[in-house]
Amino acid sequence: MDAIILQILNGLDKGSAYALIALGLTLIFGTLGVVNFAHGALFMIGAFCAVTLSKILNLSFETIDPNKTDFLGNPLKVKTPYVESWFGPETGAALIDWSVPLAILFSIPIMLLVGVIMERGLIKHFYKREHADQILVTFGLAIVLQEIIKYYFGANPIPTPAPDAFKGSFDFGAAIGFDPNTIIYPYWRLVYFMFSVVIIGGVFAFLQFTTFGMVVRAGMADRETVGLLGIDIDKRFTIMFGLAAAVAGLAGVMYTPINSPNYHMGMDFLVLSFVVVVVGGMGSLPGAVLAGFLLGILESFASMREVIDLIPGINQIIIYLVAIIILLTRPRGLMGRKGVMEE
Amino acid sequence: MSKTTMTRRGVLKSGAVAGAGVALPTIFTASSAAAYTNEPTGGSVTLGFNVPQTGPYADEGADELRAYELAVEHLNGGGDGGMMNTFSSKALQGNGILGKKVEFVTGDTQTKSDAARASAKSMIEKDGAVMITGGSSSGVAVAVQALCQEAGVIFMAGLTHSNDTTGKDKRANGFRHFFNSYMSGAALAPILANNYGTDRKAYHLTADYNWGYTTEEAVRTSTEALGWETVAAVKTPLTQTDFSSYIAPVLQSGADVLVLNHYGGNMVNSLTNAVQFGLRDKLVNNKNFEIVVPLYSRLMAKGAGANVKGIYGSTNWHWSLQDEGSKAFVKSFGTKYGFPPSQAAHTCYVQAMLYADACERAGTFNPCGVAEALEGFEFDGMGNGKTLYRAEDHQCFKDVLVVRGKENPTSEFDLLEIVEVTPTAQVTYDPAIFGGELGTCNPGA
Amino acid sequence: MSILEVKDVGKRFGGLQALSDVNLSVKENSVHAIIGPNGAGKSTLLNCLVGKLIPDTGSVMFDGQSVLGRSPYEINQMGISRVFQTPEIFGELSVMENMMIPCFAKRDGAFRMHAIENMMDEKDIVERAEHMLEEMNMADKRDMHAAAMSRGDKRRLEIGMCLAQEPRLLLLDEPTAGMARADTNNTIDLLKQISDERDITIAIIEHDMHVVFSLANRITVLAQGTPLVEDDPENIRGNPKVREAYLGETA
Amino acid sequence: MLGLNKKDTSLLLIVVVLTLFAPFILNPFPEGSAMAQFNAGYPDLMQRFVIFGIFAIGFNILFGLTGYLSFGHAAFLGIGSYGAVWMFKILGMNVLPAIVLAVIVAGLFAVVIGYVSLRRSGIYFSILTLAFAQMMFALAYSVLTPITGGETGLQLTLNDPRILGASQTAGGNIPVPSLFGMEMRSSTDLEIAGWVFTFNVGYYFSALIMILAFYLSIRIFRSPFGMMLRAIKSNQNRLSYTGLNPRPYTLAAFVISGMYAGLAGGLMASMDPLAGAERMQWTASGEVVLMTILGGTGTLIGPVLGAGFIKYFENIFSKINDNILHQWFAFLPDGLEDFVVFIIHPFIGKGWHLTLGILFMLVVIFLPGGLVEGGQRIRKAIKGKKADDTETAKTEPAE
Repeated sequence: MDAIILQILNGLDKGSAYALIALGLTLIFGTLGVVNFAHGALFMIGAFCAVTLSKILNLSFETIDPNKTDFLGNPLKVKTPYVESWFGPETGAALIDWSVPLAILFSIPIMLLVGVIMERGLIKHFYKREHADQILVTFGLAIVLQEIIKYYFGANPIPTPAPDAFKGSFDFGAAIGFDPNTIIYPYWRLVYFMFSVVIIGGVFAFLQFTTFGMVVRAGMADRETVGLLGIDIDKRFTIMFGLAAAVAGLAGVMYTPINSPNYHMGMDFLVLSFVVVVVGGMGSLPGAVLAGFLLGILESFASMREVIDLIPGINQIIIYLVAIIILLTRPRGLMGRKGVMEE
Repeated sequence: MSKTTMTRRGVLKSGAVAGAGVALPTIFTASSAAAYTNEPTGGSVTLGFNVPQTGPYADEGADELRAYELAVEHLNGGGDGGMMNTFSSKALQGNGILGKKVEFVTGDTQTKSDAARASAKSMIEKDGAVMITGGSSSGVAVAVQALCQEAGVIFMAGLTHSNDTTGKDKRANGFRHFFNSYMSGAALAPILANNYGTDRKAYHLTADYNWGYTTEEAVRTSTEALGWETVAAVKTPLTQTDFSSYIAPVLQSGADVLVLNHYGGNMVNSLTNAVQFGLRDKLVNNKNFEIVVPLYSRLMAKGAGANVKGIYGSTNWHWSLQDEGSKAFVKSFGTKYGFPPSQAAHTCYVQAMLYADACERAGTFNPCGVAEALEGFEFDGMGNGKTLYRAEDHQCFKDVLVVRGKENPTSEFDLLEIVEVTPTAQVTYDPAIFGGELGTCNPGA
Repeated sequence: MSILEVKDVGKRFGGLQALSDVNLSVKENSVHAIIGPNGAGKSTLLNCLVGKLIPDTGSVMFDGQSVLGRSPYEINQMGISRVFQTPEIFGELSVMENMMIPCFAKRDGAFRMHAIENMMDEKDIVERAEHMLEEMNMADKRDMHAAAMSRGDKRRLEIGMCLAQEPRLLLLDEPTAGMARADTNNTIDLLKQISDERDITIAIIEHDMHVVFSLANRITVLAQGTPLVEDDPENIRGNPKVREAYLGETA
Repeated sequence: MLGLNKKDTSLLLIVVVLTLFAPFILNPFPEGSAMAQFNAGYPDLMQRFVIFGIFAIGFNILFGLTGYLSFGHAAFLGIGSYGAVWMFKILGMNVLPAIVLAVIVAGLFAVVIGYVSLRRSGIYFSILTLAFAQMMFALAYSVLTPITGGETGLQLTLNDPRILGASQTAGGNIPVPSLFGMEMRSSTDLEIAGWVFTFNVGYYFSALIMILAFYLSIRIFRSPFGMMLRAIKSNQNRLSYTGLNPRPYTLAAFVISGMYAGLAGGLMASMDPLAGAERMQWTASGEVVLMTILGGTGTLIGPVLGAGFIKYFENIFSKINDNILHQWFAFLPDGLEDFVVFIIHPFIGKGWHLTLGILFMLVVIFLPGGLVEGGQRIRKAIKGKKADDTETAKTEPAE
């Protein structure tokens, strides 16, 4: 029982990353009709926004400590971050410690800009082209983006820890009456889950309750008619692309303490996030979110030792298996509208 | 039509010089006078450095390449000579190998066995490399080793830790300086028992491929022999990035030690995740919960950041070793590049030196001669104490380091501290236990 | 003798009863028009005949055989060809190739693997396709990309492709929708000619009364998913119920 | 000739000439010269050119003709390799049975995967094929290790039975793949003045098979079957209403292209008897997509050119390093030289992925017809200029 609760909890957490990425993908597909293979790269760029901020905060000047030696036996150069000398050691250290949450603010304008540039500079020219062309050009873009990141940051993962306040884990089991230590979950992952719920809620609220959102939703349903009403739907769609990029970027920023970011983390998520979108139903926002959480939970269960013992290798293929089954039995996905991308 | 098994550019390069001297174009087919593949006949000899330049191990590959460049510099008499001064064999003169200037070509393995073989072939066929070395994974090492056997050149493995490389997949033309899973287990187990006691319940997470299997097997066997119990062993996909669903159930199982049989990106992520879960703050069975990483790499430990603190593992070599050889190597590497070398760099440097030395001692580049010179070769002064290149399986036997993540690192390189230098005798095993057949050396021609 | 018998057909989409109790009988060699105001269910009915939709109730018999549950290509092979509202042709292929495909379908059935033969070596197919192009007055456009032709030519090609299969029943879905008057008249003439010269039945769904009364010798009026009347054109013209259905729509 | 029209015959002849004289064409620079860096005429790379050419030709039969974008085609290549290596292990080192088995096994897998995947079209089809291939890759790398060799790949050993041959050579080595005694790896060198040309048995064997495969693909393109496939891409709806069942046509195309991939996989194993799982990874499938698009989707020769282009990039371009750059730009003033090298540096050597990605994007954006379209445009531009020169400009007839 506790094992199952634990895996559900874990699945929700895993799923929140999937849901955030799939949400952005679906926003782009639903509004612009573009299949964006570079969306994983946006997630990765978000993560590297956090890395960059942490590097900026850690910019240091060197002083020579004659009492210590470095690996060559020379006097050791001690690095002190500028922020520590400017704001005092304590404030400075706190700033560095909180670099990931700070990176949220840092990354939003960057991601919006990246998104808008990408849409205006490239994606715009592909609205009328086939889905295959869209896939190919964004795939090319994804390669280019990740190689650029690799050029500047190297191939190795870069540790970007969460603030010390979020170290360790919360004992759920003890809180709800199980034995202690049976159901524990790291604080930061809980933060991630809540963060994603807030973002998802925010996006839905934005689409539901603002005039802007209403126009966009109308545009998703019938682009031409909205265009005929004299509304500049293209401009709004551009902003939506920026928004989707920002969602992916934020998902990336917050993900950095969970796994040290590296240049190929976007590609790692790419295939998976497409499976999520397809399972949820192309173009359905609630579907994407639901499928994200659902696949997270399924993946968690498939990685249980008891399950692997029963079906060896199931943890390797569960995601693809689900995708195949859904596509064959219900091609419009869990919540997709009829007719979207169907034969 | 004469048949050759591989093209021999070495011959041809010199032939080209001769050909150019003739006024009319002469046409002739290459004779099979050469005794072995890519026999160098000019004033230089070409070595092939096959390292990952793209893909997830690119940084490790870059460090290997730095080491090779340093080795070539030293072999040709440049720099401060590095380990050539501490090496017990004094055959190397600093005038290249057998008087020929050492040149090198590089290839990109991409950490894929296909790509690695393609780049190795290109270096052998196009550039006339007489020896291939490098690599950062066992899959690649085994694949390239088989290729070199077939092509008739020597393969000096880089970073490869699987038992298979000199076990079931060993080849007569292939040599490994790096240690293996078995040795990791044998070296680690006593230290673990000393520090954590003999009454421990271990939970293994194992990368679901050959190297993971052999490492799990090695650590299990050696810890169980000292009284540990293995509660569970769960295989994780290579492509896994988030290990939370594998780590979450660990505490419920009643285990008090988590062994992460992961390497590279897998290791960084699984260790980060495990520490995130606060496992090490927990008390299970009235003991502190512990995490073990059988194979450490400093470059990868860097990716895991502060999470490595206090965690035991084994490593082939570490720059903080205080023997003369290590000190000399760290000094020349550090002076040239500004940071200390990794274990991958060390192994690659040593392999290049050992190869050159074997050629000198054999008096030939012929793979069979070189292999003979390396087989059963005992040496010292290369950083791991007295070392034996065992004839039966072409595996080096030397001291193995047990290390621990340092609590208070003084620099970004100072991540691991050496806990124990496990003597060779303790990690030596019978070559028959892993099966496989060495075969006979293949000179190619 | 009726070639197509529709009995008690009903089709529901969610809350909308698109068709109910549709009975229809198309006589062999007649030109039968199905008319009705927008949303009367004309297209739904047509889709039920060609296998794109399966009706919830009732039966559709073609030449004594049920078409229900068969795929569009199977129904086509039974002898029903369909012309679409906007011409559906193979835009990336040449006009000649467009015409050859139905000839292959006629000769070889739904699938035959000739992957090695050169298609231009199939003399009978080439001859037949060329003959059809001549009949359609398109021989000069033989090597054009089909997509590059005018809309009228595309329509002509599509009809020609249908005829190349020698269907027994030709279904047309508003064949003159969106056409200029001159093109419309050309199409009327073409269809008249087809009907006169060939052993073929034509069923036509049409909005344009001019087209209907120039061509049809039998008319069914559909309103709100049900046939209102079925009669000769002269009688339909004066039928008050029909007027009401149309006026009700326009009012 | 050979049942082809004049244009196709000349295309085939061009391919024949190019492949037969590849050892000359690919080694345009004398040995030992600075430009020898760019020579690609060594056996391994030449073999790869033609083998990946076969793979891309086959992929183009599916993608180019029907428009179905398979993102899992590398799986069949992997299957073919495994089949061939098993044949070497069990039966013997003759390449013919190995290649035949590779084609058959890949074909069987293609029937099953195609049957299921072709129930959907568009991006759904792509994701289905991707999912199948990824499943096969994941399983081959892990739980199927006893059959596939897992991480280290499936290799020959000295203890393989090899019923129709020897387990070991007299010298105690593993025998090498051969065709009735002709070893695939044996080569002959020809030297003319400073130039060296290598003729390799394996290359010519693969080249011969590629020419056959190319010829077959021309026949398929010009056949009624090929026309039906193009019709499916153009308007599947009309095809159904013309009494034709698209499903068996697409399935046949899928299986044929799967068998081409199996053939390529079998040949790869014959040139180099090892089969690794990462051959089946989705990035490998992506590579053949890149090749086909880069060369020109739906054109006959495009995929071959694309395959050659990418393999050249991977093997030659990736080896250029800063030292070589400095040699090239040595004529510039020092500061400028360093600057130029600094600018170029990210794009060469280990940055070849970046350059390839940019090139690929440029092709998709500006040259949807790939290299072939590029060539046509250049030819047109030259022709157009000539026409202007002679002032006999006439309007091009609409295509």
